[in-house]
Amino acid sequence: MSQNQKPKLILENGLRTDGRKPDELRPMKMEIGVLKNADGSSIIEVGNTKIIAAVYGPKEIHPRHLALPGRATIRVRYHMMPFSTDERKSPSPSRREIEISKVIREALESSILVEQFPRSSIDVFMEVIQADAGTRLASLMAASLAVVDAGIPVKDIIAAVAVGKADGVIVLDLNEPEDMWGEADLPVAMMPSINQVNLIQMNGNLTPEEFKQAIDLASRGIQTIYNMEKETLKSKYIEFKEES
Amino acid sequence: MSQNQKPKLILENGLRTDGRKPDELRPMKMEIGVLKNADGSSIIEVGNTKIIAAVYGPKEIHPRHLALPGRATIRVRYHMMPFSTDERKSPSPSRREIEISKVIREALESSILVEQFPRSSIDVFMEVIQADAGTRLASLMAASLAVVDAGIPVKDIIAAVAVGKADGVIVLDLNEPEDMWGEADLPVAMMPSINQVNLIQMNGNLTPEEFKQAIDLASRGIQTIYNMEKETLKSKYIEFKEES
Amino acid sequence: MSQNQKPKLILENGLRTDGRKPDELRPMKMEIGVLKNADGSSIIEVGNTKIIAAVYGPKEIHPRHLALPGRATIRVRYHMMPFSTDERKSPSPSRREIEISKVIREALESSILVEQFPRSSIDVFMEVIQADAGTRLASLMAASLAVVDAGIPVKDIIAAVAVGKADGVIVLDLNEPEDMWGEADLPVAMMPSINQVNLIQMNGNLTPEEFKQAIDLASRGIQTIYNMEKETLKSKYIEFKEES
Amino acid sequence: MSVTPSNENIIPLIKKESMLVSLEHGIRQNGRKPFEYRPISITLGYAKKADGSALVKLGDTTVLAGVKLEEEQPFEDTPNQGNLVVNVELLPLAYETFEPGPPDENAIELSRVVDRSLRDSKSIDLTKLVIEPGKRVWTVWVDIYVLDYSGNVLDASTIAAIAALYDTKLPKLLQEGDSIKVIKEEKGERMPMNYPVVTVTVGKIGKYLIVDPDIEEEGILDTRLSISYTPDKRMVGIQKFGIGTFSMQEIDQVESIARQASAKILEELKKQLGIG
Amino acid sequence: MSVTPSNENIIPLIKKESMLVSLEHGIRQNGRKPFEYRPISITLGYAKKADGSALVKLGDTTVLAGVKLEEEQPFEDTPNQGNLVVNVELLPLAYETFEPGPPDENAIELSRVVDRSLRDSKSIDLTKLVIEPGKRVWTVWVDIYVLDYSGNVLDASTIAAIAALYDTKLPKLLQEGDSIKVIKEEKGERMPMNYPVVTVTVGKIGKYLIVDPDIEEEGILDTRLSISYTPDKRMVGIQKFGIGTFSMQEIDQVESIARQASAKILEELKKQLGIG
Amino acid sequence: MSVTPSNENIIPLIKKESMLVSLEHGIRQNGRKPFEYRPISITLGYAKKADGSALVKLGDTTVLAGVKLEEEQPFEDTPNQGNLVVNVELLPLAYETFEPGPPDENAIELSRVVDRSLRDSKSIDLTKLVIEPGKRVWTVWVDIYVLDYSGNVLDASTIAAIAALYDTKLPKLLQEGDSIKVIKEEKGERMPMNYPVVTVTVGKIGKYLIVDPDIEEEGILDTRLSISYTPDKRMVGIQKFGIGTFSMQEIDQVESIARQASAKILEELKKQLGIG
Repeated sequence: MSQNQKPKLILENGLRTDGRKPDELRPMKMEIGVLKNADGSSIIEVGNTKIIAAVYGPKEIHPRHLALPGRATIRVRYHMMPFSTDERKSPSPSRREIEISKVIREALESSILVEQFPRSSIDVFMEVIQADAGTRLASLMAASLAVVDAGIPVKDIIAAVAVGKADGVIVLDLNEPEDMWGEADLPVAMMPSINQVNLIQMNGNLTPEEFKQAIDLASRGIQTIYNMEKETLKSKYIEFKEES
Repeated sequence: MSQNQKPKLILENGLRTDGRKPDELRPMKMEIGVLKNADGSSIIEVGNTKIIAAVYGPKEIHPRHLALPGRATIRVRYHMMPFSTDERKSPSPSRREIEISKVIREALESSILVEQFPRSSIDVFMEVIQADAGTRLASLMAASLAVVDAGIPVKDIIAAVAVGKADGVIVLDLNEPEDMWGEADLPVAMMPSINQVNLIQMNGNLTPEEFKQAIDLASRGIQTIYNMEKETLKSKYIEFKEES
Repeated sequence: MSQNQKPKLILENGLRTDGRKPDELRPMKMEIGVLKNADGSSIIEVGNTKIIAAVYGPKEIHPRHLALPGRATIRVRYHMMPFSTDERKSPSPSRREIEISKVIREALESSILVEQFPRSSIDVFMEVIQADAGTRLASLMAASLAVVDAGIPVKDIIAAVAVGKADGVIVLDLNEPEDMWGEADLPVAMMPSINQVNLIQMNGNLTPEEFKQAIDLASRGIQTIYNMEKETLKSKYIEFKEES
Repeated sequence: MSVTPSNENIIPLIKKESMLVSLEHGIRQNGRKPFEYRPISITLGYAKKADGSALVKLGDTTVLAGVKLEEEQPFEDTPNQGNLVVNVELLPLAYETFEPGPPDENAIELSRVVDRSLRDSKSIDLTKLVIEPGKRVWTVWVDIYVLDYSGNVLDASTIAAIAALYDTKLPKLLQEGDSIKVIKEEKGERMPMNYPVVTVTVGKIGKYLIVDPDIEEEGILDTRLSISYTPDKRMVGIQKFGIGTFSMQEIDQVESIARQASAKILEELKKQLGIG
Repeated sequence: MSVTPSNENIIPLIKKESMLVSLEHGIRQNGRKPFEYRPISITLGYAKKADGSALVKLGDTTVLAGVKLEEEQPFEDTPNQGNLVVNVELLPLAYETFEPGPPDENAIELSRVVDRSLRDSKSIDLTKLVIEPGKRVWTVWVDIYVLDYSGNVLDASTIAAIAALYDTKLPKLLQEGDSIKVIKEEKGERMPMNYPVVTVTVGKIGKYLIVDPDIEEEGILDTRLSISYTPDKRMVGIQKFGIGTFSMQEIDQVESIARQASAKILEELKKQLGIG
Repeated sequence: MSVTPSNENIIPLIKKESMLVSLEHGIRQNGRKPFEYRPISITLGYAKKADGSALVKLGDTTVLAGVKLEEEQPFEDTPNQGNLVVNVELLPLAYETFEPGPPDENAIELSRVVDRSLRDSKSIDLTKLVIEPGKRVWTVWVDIYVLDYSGNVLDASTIAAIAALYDTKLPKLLQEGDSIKVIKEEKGERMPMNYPVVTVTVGKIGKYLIVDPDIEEEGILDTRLSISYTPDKRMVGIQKFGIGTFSMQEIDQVESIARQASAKILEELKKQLGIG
């Protein structure tokens, strides 16, 4: 099959190329505390996408004149390992990685109680080990779990999923063919307990009606993922602050 | 017409490719105060060459240990927009742009009363919108006007023109074919009221006699341009310091 | 002769391609105090390899927060001139030059009494003028001589030579064909009077027995070179500290 | 690495308070209504050496876009269409704290958002930019230079890109026997545009939503969302900018506000460009 | 320019003293014997989009190596063999002071030492990586990412590189008439490995020598030496790391200790990789 | 961005005063007359792996130029001539404040001024550097390394470039049937030089003009002007260096002084190079 030709994304039985129903999530795995040196860390797998994240901080910022008097500085890097993609990726940061680092930082910052750590920095690093659709959201979730693992207080943990349109059907949690050949890709990240959206982007093509349908579907997927995240954290920590 | 073949620069009627006489200037337009954020700004058009310049300052310099105790620091960037040239130009600075930024800075510094602003910086930015011969001098003039527009005191405003040799004739205010195919290009910038040359460069080939003839011609052209500059400023400011 | 085919390195008479015996050094020349501005300097020639080195310091370090409270900071650059090699070398630093700068710095630091100059820096620059095997060691020796020429106290001056294997024979002071086509290259640098090895690397292929044989041969070569270095310094300075 | 900007912590609390008071009365401090854009002015052909260009003013925000065409090989996976490259630069002329240098994360994000809007909307018919299928196509360089930064450069950049593209003529092509020759000096066909696309940015301050925030407003916004629309009201790009969050209900409202604003801008754009 | 690292001056003197006391009793502060390695664990196939990969833990030091193959032209002076490129990155995840950015001198040195060990040992039969002699060969990219830095990343990196290479399968080749076609989606032959290579690092503290220093020990070492060995005990690489010196006699001892350790690691490696 | 150098503000006023007193008596503090150059010494073939090289000392200023030839394609607009690339590096060896790194604006300016002098003078007959018209030409790399900075590196650099070029032999060419083969190992024709070019730098201190300023003098100059001349006294390059201004009358005087000095240097150059 040539890469130049779009495959059928929704098969005749109404299922997707990986056998899922339109509103079905990919299998997920999460683990926290996976690295020794980092103050917080996690590994997350969403389908074939695999991310490792580490958090260092809150710590003193260098050089000191960069410190913000009223809050923590958040420093974020999203990076793809060269062997994480089908074609080898150069390890130097692409424009795509620079944009994604920024949107992840902004989403993550919106969840951290940054005012509690004036003049300090919190460094968050994510490495994509396997890229198979949804790396930005899996990275953001990995980062959010690692932040909590580091003992840093948050408004809520972040749960996220991409919805989109494939062969005219609104689908949940895009896989790689749907990401590449589908009509729209709409990643959404939320703090579910307080109904706040941290990240929303879209590329592709949706009518306003389809958009409404898509974000409804996203909300439902996010709730399921959120429960998994809470389970993951509970296995290590009995309680964490939840605002509703 | 192939780019590899030199065209006739002086036609049989003694006129140049754009119909000008050897000692005739291109049409010029100048305007100051064209940008809202900048402390001073200007747009200048010389023939088809078009430049926009902005000045920020004098202002505190960061980091502070870079401040000069007895004078202002001047920071200058000459830059060509990618679509300002016949072939698209990469936006990253070329060696040519680095050299020109330096010679413009040195020329401009020589006109500013820098001792009046110790420990501060004056930032000057020029963008070439259309490049059609004479961009360095047009940029320098735009910068000089923007400096005055910012209310920064100068010894004099700078007026400038390139002279050169085309088909053996000494010509004033080179156009693009003369710049590319002529025998010499001699840009000169002055503070006319105090008879001081801020910038002089030459590439090409001139006998000492031709050189004398050329700088005489430049002086005359500069006087005309200087008068236009003063008119431009007067329309906004009634007076500015003139030393003769 | 194509570059793709290995030449005979040991001829039928048992001699090497340049006529030397296996345990014979290349001719060497050394001179110190060759530059006016540098605090110390030297030129060294080993066969066709030619290096110039300069030392500036000890001097105050900028910015000051980089100063080490208990010792001098050593800053080292090994660099090849573009015309020092058979094919022109780009002047920007290659990964090889970065590695060599590091191993030279570490070797040199181990010889300097760095504790005598807290909060200061000693800058060492080496330029390869001709590269014909053994540039890292010739550079290290040039640096060591330049350090002494700058009046900086050392535990001992550094003497160095590469040994290796060529056509199965352990040879002293590799030449270029042996470096390129030989079976092993083992550069060794020492402070001979205190029997301390500052630098040892190896690439290629040696049995442990060959390795022992090779470092014995290196020791002997180093002693000869060391005597030459001392002669060079004596011609300028009557005494320098020698520990045995 | 992306780092919290050092100016984020200077929250002009008093400004925000008085803005909220104004908005309670349905008016912004700059005198605009919540869903009112600043005036748009477009000067086509402003940069004469570009193949197409437009100087766009959105209030005091000033943006210059220039288009250049270069003959190149197509990408391997799109042998039958031209290439599009979008680049936004936040020039140091445009604002006191902008520094010279390669594009930072803000400029890169803007470039990529404008690029996606142009691409996903199919505003340009890239399939008509083929000179010789699989071998020679046009690369369309859209360079967008921000000259005066007075807020909402994204919407201004999209307008400038579209205007410059509509202003663009391709170099002339000449059939010579079996081969096609490019005559760079002569202008040929117009850039094959299907329709324009516009981006609408909606900011959130407290419980209020406003469109087209100016630079003062940007400093006190809680967050903002930008949505791109085609003339038939398809959404062809969304980007949330900056720290801060929306509820799902707010996103719904934003979409509705943005859609209505897009229609007005498109009308304005069509009028000024003399299209459709 | 190479500069003395700013942490070199913090010599934890007390730590060093108590380490020396321990070593006098033939034991390290971490409980290990002087010539004892930390446990090695290897997970093959950890990165599924790589053509081969291995996650290696040497105690708490964690390293992930991935191999990617790309079809390229051979270098002019080696028309009949594949290309090998080795890259080590000290990720900011791995240690508090590691910064993002292009590889620094430490990462570059590690890359080059691992590269030389792989190359000079002839572990890989590069001549079997030719698709079409002189025209098309495989470039083998070995990317080694340090995830958790707990000392002695060099030895861990060599193990990870070797394990990932043994895990690698080349894309399938298909003869089609006169030409050979690469079927990227299907796996073909195994990476043509001759045998593994291992690197052994020996540290010196006062008059004592120890193998496989952990991060605490690295901080108080006088200096260290790394030697690479093949299964038949050929030395295929030496690198002295860091400031400090050895006597010639110490180098002899180091070689003997390293050689013995290499045999144990190779045994472990063969067992875990199921080879030889 | 070009920035006022931070050392510009340290004006050694006392030095300048005493220099002016000296000049009033027609002598410089270094003992030279106003229009007197420092001694020039040229060592040809100093860098043996270069195709041509010269070590030039102008007083204590020391510059090493090396020429390398590489076979390349000609530029599209000059199919029938070789390429020339000039690069000046202000090495950190040469002066305490010079830092390692890519060439700064000073080095770039020097490179471009030397380049223009070589090019516009037609010193080199580039049309004789064609191997196969339109396809294969020689690129002439002229790398100029400043080893000891003691003032007026520009004039020394031009001399070094010219001397290295006169020292250069092209690789041997061998006609083999229809094709021309390059024999890199054997030297062939001399570099096709028409004549030398020289650059003369004149400094201004108060009302005085001096040639060839040394490093002390450079620190107190008001400004300086450099002019390049061919043997037949054509001017083939002018560059004003640094802050400060000249009157039109001063420029006239500078030209006359520089022209006379150029004749002396050319004489010296011809003598030492054994030409003309």
